[in-house]
Amino acid sequence: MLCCEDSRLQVDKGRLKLKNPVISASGTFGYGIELQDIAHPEHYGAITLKGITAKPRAGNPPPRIVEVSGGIINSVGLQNDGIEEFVDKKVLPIKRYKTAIIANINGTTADDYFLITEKLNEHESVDYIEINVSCPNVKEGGVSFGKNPKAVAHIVKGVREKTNLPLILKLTPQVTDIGEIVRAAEDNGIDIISLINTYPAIAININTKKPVLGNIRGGFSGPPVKPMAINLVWETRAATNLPIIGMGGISCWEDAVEFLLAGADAVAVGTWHFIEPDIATKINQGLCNYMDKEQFSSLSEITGYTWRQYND
Amino acid sequence: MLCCEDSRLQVDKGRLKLKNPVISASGTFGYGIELQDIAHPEHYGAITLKGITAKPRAGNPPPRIVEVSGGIINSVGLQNDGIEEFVDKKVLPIKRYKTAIIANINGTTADDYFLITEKLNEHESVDYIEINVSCPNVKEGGVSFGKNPKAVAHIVKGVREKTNLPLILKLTPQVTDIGEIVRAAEDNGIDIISLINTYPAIAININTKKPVLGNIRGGFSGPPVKPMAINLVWETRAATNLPIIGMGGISCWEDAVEFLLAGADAVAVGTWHFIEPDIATKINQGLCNYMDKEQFSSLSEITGYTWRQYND
Amino acid sequence: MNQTSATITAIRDLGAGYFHLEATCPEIAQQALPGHFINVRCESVLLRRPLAVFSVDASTIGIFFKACGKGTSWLAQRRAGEEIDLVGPLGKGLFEENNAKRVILVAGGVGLAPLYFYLQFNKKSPAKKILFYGARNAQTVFFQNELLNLADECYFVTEDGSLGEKGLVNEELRRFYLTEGPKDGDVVMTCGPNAMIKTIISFAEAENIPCQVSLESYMGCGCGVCLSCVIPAADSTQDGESYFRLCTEGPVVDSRRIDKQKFFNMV
Amino acid sequence: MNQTSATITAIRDLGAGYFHLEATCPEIAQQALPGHFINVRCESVLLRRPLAVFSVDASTIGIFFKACGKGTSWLAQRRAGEEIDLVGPLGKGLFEENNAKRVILVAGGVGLAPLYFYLQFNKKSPAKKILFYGARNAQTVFFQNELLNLADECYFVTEDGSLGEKGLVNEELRRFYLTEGPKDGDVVMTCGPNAMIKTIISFAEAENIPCQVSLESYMGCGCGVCLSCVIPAADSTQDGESYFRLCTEGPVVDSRRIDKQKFFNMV
Ligand SMILES: Cc1cc2nc3c(=O)[nH]c(=O)nc-3n(C[C@H](O)[C@H](O)[C@H](O)COP(=O)(O)OP(=O)(O)OC[C@H]3O[C@@H](n4cnc5c(N)ncnc54)[C@H](O)[C@@H]3O)c2cc1C
Ligand SMILES: Cc1cc2nc3c(=O)[nH]c(=O)nc-3n(C[C@H](O)[C@H](O)[C@H](O)COP(=O)(O)OP(=O)(O)OC[C@H]3O[C@@H](n4cnc5c(N)ncnc54)[C@H](O)[C@@H]3O)c2cc1C
Ligand SMILES: Cc1cc2nc3c(=O)[nH]c(=O)nc-3n(C[C@H](O)[C@H](O)[C@H](O)COP(=O)(O)O)c2cc1C
Ligand SMILES: Cc1cc2nc3c(=O)[nH]c(=O)nc-3n(C[C@H](O)[C@H](O)[C@H](O)COP(=O)(O)O)c2cc1C
Ligand code: FES
Ligand code: FES
Repeated sequence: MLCCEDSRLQVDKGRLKLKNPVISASGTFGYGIELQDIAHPEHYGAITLKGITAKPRAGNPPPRIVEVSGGIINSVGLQNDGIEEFVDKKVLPIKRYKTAIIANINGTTADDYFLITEKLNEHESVDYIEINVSCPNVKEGGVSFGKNPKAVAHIVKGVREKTNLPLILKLTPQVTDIGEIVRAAEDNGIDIISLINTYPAIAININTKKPVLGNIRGGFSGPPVKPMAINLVWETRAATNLPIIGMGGISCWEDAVEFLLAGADAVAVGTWHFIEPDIATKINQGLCNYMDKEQFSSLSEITGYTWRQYND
Repeated sequence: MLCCEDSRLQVDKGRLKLKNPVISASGTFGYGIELQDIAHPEHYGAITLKGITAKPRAGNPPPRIVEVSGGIINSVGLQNDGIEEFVDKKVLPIKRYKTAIIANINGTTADDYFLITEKLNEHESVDYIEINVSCPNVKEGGVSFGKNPKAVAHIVKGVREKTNLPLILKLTPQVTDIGEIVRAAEDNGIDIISLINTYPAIAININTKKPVLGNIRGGFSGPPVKPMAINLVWETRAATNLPIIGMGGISCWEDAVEFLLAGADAVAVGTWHFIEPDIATKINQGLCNYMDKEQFSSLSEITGYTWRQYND
Repeated sequence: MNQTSATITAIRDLGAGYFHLEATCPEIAQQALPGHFINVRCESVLLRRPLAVFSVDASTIGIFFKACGKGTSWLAQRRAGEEIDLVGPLGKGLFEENNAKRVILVAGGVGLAPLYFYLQFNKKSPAKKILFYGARNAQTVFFQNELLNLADECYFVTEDGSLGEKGLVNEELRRFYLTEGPKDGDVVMTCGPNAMIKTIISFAEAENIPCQVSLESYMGCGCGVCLSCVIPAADSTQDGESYFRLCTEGPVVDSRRIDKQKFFNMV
Repeated sequence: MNQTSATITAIRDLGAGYFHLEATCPEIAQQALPGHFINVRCESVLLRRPLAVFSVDASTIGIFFKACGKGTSWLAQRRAGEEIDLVGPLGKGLFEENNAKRVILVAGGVGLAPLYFYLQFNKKSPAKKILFYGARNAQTVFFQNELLNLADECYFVTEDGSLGEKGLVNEELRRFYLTEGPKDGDVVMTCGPNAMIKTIISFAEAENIPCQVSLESYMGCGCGVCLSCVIPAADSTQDGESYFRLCTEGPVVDSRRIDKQKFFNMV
């Protein structure tokens, strides 16, 4: 039996129900099927699809990626074909596989989020909706919503009214007080919290004296962000009992365990897909071995294990 | 002639006047004289002394440092002997050297800052006062002040009333809108902005299932934070015309140039002192060569060179 | 698409910072077509580095690369017997010849890699193959004997004139067409520094010769999931911009597909 | 204190993951005293790694280390002729003997390093030197001949009994004192795993024998400027806590200076 089907790996917390805790982070695994030769969608507890917007978006001018200090900065800018044919063209292909599907929705206005949700709700094709209010790569909306508790409250409330699907809120790390954002979302009916999105960052080429990225600014991700992400998961755990999807810099099963111990109920892998496409299987395998070694009989025992020692 | 005395390296912007732009970041170079055999204080434009508080502080329980994902997390917690004998014991020894001296002041209450400033002002022994409202490693005060514009306004105003010395405000990167903090400080008489302090971070040992640091949380610094620091300098430059001291992850002269191009008037080196104690000379040398190669006749031409192409 | 750990069977230092490496990976060798590339994990850096397939036989593939930075320098230090982690074959893997009668291949520096594979792969094809290969000097014109035997005609061009004509490869191409004149069924295929590609494209388009060009861009995944590697497209969309993924829709594309102005400003 | 690029003159794999390395650095060699350490830059990691000075001659210093992680494993792969970047000598560099008549040295594993240097450095001193050296098995009791000739008495102890007494070094020490009894002018000097150090300290303090112990902690700068390496101190201050820097006030300290309870809970 594949380890990713091991029943001890099941996640069942509030409205987050997954066969295993490893999720593909939005924007780093396309629409789930592209890499099936080397990274099969069914190895994941859930697949988060690339972010969508109401209208098609061309995205930002290249270069869109640069490698810096052990991580990467990207400025893709939500290139996508829009919600119109999203379900037929992007959701149905992945639907054939035994894994949960998360749509990652984005807007330049609150109404965009409501409109996209309506469409997704009609088709009942996805299993979760992840409200992305933390994209640093778009001029209007995006992270500016995620930094403002009132905007978060308004968007979550509106989306909630349009659907009964489990709702995930994706948080930006670039805030003064993450608890304030989490509470605003929880008060308005969010079901699950995911964090972190990327950190706003800039790289300048000292020879051309120009920013490396076509968009000047981008989002920083990869191994270097992990210790900051762990801290934010820790703080989020203190602010809510909702299920938490932890991500940021995960590159091996040990990193996944660290997120779980800090309070995450599941984890997502992003950037590392580019280095080890088959990372999901490796993490699930590592988790099983860890549970054997440390005598944990279920994943939920690992979740928050360390956090509780200092907070209960 | 030593390159660090090269007149092209002089900084003369507002109240920031240095013989060269390389500063030792507080807490990473002790009281300036300890390493003189291998890193001479006179190679720096200024030396920032370890943070002081009104009363002596023992600091946080060890372990206080851990190496993670290419950087370090520290939780020293402002261990120091307090302001009482600070001038005699810590300032006078370094005063013999030809370099500017920056006192880094900290408080658990606003009054602490005022009291320390009074004492420093009596002696007129330091050249600059850096108000640290961004230490993530103390229970009261510290970064909680730095995250709150009102607290910043109150502290800066009070310190300003106590002294005529040039005042530096040291910012935390963990805020929603850095411009808001900068404006609060500028409206109340700050002279110079320095950033960034460390990012709150946690590392957990998955075998012991305990946080690695005795204080649980610490501050993340070193090469990985550079692209985020560059972005915050860029944003700070947009918020003010005050002189900016840029820091965060600088490990070579190229990094220093990147900070200058983004808008910094001077730079500070922290963590990298532990790896290359003689980094200051190397940066000054590199800057001179860069100015030759790129035909810059003064440092101020480099400052904001890239930023201006997109903001004027 | 495969991810595999391939054993290096040979690595040759060709001088001037250029290297030729061969590794055993049957899965990739059997699927690779001219224009395909592989994504190589280099332990000194984070992201994999894309390198064109230079040659294949039954079970091994060859790459031809220049050590220009941290990743390729690490690769250059590998030794026979060591393993390298590869993903491939990647890309569209196709020079669209639409039954060309005469294939004009124009290579600059390491840009020779995909064109060499084209010549090797299409050795028996009826089309006449004429290679223009530009380099800095005689020392950096590699694989001369192999090329003379793979192509029907070879024109070597060096900047210092130490081998073949002195000058740039595009000048040589122009001279060729002045004397020979264009034939229908001509197709230009080119890969090399952007400055060179730019001149070749404008020449070909001016002469109305179909031009297949192998481009480069910074890549994240190399296999279509991250949208990092895009190139500005000639056809624009509602919001006036349009980009296509080089890793899956390229790296070889018809020159008419590229928004030349945006692309060459960008690089 | 010096920062220098030292040429490795010899590196020996001692087996079981232990290594002995010698490098040329006259500045450090001439200043180093027993208890001093050096801070070694290991390219595989960020922070320098602290290693005790194991031996010196006119122009070279020796270190004795176990490859236990990324940094020391990198160091273990160096070859003679290569350069390593060192800062040193660091630390207080002193076992305070306050005119000891009999020096009882207790080493565990790599903890031998500073004690070996003490023996080498004080070969001619009048005090009698008795070494207790504990290890897992016979294969990991290193430098036996050198030690037998440097110390007046040597007691080797192995966990599996494959050499000397079977058991732990503290038991052997206890046995020694049962038969020989304490003499005034005795000083214990110890370095090794914390579990061992703990037992040695409590024994020595119970017997009122001054105990010099070489400790470890995570270090940032290694030279007093970062306050990362602190150890809980026995004397407490106004706010109930007090710490001292191991890198400058140690790594060798009088056991009475340590807040044992806090320290051994911490590690
Ligand atoms: C599809 C494709 C096929 C390629 N085939 C070959 C080949 O066959 N032989 C060969 O020698 N090179 C080839 N390249 C270029 C090669 O990928 C880059 O030289 C390599 O990634 C540089 O990595 P580095 O770590 O050595 O250099 P870095 O340290 O990353 O950078 C060194 C210099 O190379 C530039 N650079 C880095 N990555 C790229 C990139 N993806 N494209 C263009 N410039 C880059 C950097 O900006 C810098 O100026 C190909 C690139 C692509 C996209
Ligand atoms: C003053 C001093 C003198 C020392 N002398 C010697 C010596 O002579 N020979 C020798 O083999 N070792 C010595 N050590 C220990 C040595 O510094 C560590 O083994 C080394 O830093 C581990 O680095 P690493 O990168 O190989 O391991 P890492 O990958 O950093 O970690 C591997 C394991 O070692 C632990 N570790 C890492 N750093 C330290 C540290 N500073 N202290 C204790 N544990 C650590 C980690 O927690 C982990 O469990 C000394 C330490 C100090 C402080
Ligand atoms: C190339 C790229 C594209 C991304 N696109 C999206 C996106 O469309 N929506 C979103 O919510 N997050 C997006 N992200 C953020 C990731 O989902 C993830 O939150 C972040 O990269 C941190 O995780 P990591 O360090 O494992 O990459 C993107 C990240 C990268 C690197
Ligand atoms: C060990 C250590 C101690 C520090 N102590 C202080 C301090 O006392 N006051 C302060 O303002 N910043 C302190 N800092 C933060 C640094 O001054 C600097 O802002 C931060 O480390 C980012 O720069 P770097 O990446 O170059 O280290 C400390 C940093 C470290 C690593
Ligand atoms: S490199 Fe990721 S889509 Fe092309
Ligand atoms: S390691 Fe920096 S003070 Fe001891």
